[in-house]
Amino acid sequence: MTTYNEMEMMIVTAARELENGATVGVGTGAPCAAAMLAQKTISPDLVIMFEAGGISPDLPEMPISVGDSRTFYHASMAGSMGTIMSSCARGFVDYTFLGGAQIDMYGNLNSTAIGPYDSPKVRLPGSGGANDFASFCWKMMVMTPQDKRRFVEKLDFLTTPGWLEGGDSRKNSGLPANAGPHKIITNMAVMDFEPDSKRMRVISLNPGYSFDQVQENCGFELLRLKTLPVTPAPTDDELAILRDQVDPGRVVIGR
Amino acid sequence: MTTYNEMEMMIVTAARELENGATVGVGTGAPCAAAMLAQKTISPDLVIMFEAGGISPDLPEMPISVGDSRTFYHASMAGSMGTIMSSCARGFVDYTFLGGAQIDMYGNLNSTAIGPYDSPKVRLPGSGGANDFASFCWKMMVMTPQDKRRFVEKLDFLTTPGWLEGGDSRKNSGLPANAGPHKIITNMAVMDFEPDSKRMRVISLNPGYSFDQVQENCGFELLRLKTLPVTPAPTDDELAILRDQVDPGRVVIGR
Amino acid sequence: MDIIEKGTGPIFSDPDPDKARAFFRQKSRIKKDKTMSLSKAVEKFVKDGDYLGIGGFGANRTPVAACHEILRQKKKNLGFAGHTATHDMQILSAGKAYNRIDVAYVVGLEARGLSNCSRKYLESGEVEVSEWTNYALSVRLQAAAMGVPFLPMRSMLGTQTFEKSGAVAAKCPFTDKKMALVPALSPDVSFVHVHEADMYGNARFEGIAVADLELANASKHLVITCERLVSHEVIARDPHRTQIPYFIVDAVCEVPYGGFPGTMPNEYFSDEDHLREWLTKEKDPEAFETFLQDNIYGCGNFQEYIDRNGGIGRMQELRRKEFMINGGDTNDNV
Amino acid sequence: MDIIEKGTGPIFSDPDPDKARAFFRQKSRIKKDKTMSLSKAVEKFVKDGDYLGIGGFGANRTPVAACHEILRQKKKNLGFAGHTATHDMQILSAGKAYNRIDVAYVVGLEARGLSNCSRKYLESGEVEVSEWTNYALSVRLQAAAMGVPFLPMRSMLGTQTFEKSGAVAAKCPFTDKKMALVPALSPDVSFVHVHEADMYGNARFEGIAVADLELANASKHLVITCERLVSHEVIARDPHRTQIPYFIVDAVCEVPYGGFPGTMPNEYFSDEDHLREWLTKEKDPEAFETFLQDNIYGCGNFQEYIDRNGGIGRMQELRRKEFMINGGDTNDNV
Repeated sequence: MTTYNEMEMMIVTAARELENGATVGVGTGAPCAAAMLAQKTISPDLVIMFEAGGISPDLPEMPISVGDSRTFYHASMAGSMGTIMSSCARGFVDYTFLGGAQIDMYGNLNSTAIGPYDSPKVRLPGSGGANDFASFCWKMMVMTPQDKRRFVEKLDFLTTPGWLEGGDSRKNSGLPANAGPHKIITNMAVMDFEPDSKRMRVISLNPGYSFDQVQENCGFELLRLKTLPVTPAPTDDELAILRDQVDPGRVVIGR
Repeated sequence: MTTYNEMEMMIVTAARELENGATVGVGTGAPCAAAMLAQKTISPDLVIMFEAGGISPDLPEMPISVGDSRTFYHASMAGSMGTIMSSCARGFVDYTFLGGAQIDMYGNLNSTAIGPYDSPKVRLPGSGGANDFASFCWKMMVMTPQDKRRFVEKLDFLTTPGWLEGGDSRKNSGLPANAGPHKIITNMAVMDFEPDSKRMRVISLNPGYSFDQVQENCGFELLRLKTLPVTPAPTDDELAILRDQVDPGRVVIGR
Repeated sequence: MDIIEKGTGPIFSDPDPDKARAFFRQKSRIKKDKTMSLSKAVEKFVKDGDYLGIGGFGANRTPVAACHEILRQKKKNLGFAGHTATHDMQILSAGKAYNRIDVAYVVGLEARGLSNCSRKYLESGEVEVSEWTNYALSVRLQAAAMGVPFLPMRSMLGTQTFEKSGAVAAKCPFTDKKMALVPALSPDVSFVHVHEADMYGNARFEGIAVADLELANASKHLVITCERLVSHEVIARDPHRTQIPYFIVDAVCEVPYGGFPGTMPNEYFSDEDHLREWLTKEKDPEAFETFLQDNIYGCGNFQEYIDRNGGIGRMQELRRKEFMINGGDTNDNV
Repeated sequence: MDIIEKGTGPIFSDPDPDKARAFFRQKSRIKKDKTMSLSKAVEKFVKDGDYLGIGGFGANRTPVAACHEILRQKKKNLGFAGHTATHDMQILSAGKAYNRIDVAYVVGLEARGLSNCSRKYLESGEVEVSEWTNYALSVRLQAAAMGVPFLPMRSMLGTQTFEKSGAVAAKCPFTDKKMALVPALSPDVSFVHVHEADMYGNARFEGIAVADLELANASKHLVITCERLVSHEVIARDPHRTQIPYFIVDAVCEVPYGGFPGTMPNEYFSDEDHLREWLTKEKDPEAFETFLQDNIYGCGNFQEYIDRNGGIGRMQELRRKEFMINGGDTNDNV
């Protein structure tokens, strides 16, 4: 079997979540690579949308920006942010991939500030379209390295909604019903959210990792399935397509 | 002096109200003829807008419909109803001409039903865009024949806002501030609205008519200026342009 | 939000965005061939009792062919968005296809006069009515298109149009000003006529948009009728010209002259003679029945209607009228 | 409307539509020649303290030339709409041109990394901040464009983004659901970069619209920078392609390559080397000063900046990159 790196593992795992005919709102980088890989493997009819307005492009290469020309190259439509976000708001978009400097056990994200909001240690970009995507898209996913400083007990700032305080809190928040965090994909494991408490739960371990290792690299207590399967490794085909067709410049997957 | 008919008199009077550089939201028929005449006489820079989306066309002939091809012929923009109405709502449109089956002393209009609303004698078209134009455009004008059945004490239905119940009632209604009915142009006279009571007031008499004649053809008591000037008759130039360039088919002005 | 005033008009469409979301969640997003005959599209997507939206403005870029087909298939008890509904309403009234209507502009054909048939049907008491304005219906569709249950606006206030609508008035929390709030309107099915579409449903048109983009995005099912199908490559070359994205579209029906006897910008002007014939025939119920039989019920499809009313030759004349080409002697049919 | 929750963030722009109406009432609607140099437009329409809007998305169809000119003219104390503000914000931060900002996406250049200069300025305490989302800023602009003081939306709820914004939460009177209501945002002056405009200001662009139409319609003053002026006849031939009507435009400035070093769809791709140079130079305050002197303050106009960074030859390369034309040997400069 071909060797692969952890970024490749994450991208392949993410791509497999995207069933054929689904819609996904993505940004640049790994999520876009995952969506492109899915299109070239299991989901030829996956519809990619970019928040700045691009709908269903034939991506000729990885975009640099969520609004650059590649995001609407040979597209069905070059619309507006309103076109995309109102489509999301109406329930037309199934998946989105988001990231952040911090994530908590309910899948809430911080991309606003590290340290106290009023005198931050680091001022970060803010929500961008993340809060909107997470509010509107049915299933929000995150690809992120497993790291104690990222997986925190308490966010310095809650930029983007996950399951908020868990339980029924999101349901009562006024956010659209039945949407929320779906899967968290790290270099070590795949997590979902326990249906009642809405707490993060490990559901599979990436090859070579134990649950304890995942827990050690997480700032809060993780739930787990009793039996933890191993996340299937990338196939040779997936790797070949990812390396040769999706990211030949190795911008995302590295060299 | 050339002879002219009453429709010509009304159109010429209306055209003179439209100063150069103003914007006007019009429909088909006499208002459109007035706007076209103004463009060809005192207001070369008059901007004509049609509620279906046409902005500043070079009208090659009188449109048949507020949305036909002529309304955006060589236009600056073929937009949408939203483009036009939101421009009106933002305060970009100075004038509009409206009509109706009935008008009351505050310039309110009925274009919905004659007789009781629930079992009307005649069901009429309804507001269309009239209520919107009257709400948003700074100065609403009406061109209509002077007739007791049109100028009524009480409307069968208040479709489109004038000064509502007069006084400060429009100010308190929530409608945009400082907009409202401006001039009423009939075959017999020109009326405005007395500033405090907002009641209809005769300000000039068309050639050949007396105040009493106007009052006799009006279902409510009219206010009047003490001295009533005569509305200036159409000039030969105005008539020539109206007949030869604006309405050569005599669709509106008749033969 | 404190309601200050409340219209008494019925609301025919549920403004709950979560219900609309649940519907759209299961709507297919696959980019597949959606071309079909108009009769199949009407059969498949218009159910008795549905709320119907018709694009265009009056008799301009209006999917007239769709209205004919709705009559041929004897659809009943529809709701209808009457935003400058002129010739479309005239047809639908002739078939008594609807029994409730959101009124902004109805029964008239603008300067052409009132439709006797539409008027009589509305006066009959068989139709439930709610009053709005043209812009209010645009804004209501826009609310649905944005996935929110209402939008604020500043017209309608102070009038009986408001009183007989389903709007409410409430104070703006930022300025304390009174606003009219209008509920989202999501038609079950709408028809929009365009110049060009690909087989997936990506569509574009020329001229004014009226409220068609709001309507298209607000509607649960959307059928595109087009003057001509084009390949996806033609669309993909200029994606900024796409106005309607394929994933909101259920069916694409190629119907040349599908807006006749109305105007289709840069294609053909309205046939005023034929529209006048409609208005005249309506005045005599018996003659009107024959007229409807000849022009709708007795036609297998819209192409037959075109053929019975002058066919390609007449279309050439209307094209010349659209482009204001007078004189010359280049057209064998003229 | 009963306010359930209320963000504590400042609102930098008065949402009162009647005040905006009073302004627009006196704005000239005359179709006159509005072409002028960009320096004159900035001088005339940007006042210290104004609230500023910049079109485009990140470094895509962004009026970069306008940002340079604002620095050259040392405009200060501006408010700024930070909706995916990347390279534009980097420039404006370098000149400390603004002192209050509505944040949706700031300090980053997307995948390219964070701007040290923007970050330090925001962390300095010299800038007043209100938090929003990208769509919230679109919707706020749309509210102003529609002449209403607010619009409802369904994101932001439940988060600190809401708490640090100026939004309020209230119940929908039709569905009883909780909505976020966001106040209208009317920039005093905005710049939008397009492909083509006529001398009156009728403007059109290709590719995605981002939130530029909302921005253009919301703004009290609007300056169009364009790749090229075209005659009014060119616009009037296809009026459905006009996206910005002349009457909302105050000035038209022809600035070829005015979006460099960003991407202009169908014209030129972003200059990633040069953008990287910006990010690198920022890390050393002294080197950055020299860089700014060389590239902005020491340039008489944007054309000089282009010339100093490769001129037409480089633009040809970026054009090839935009169209993904690799190989061949047709360009003397490559």
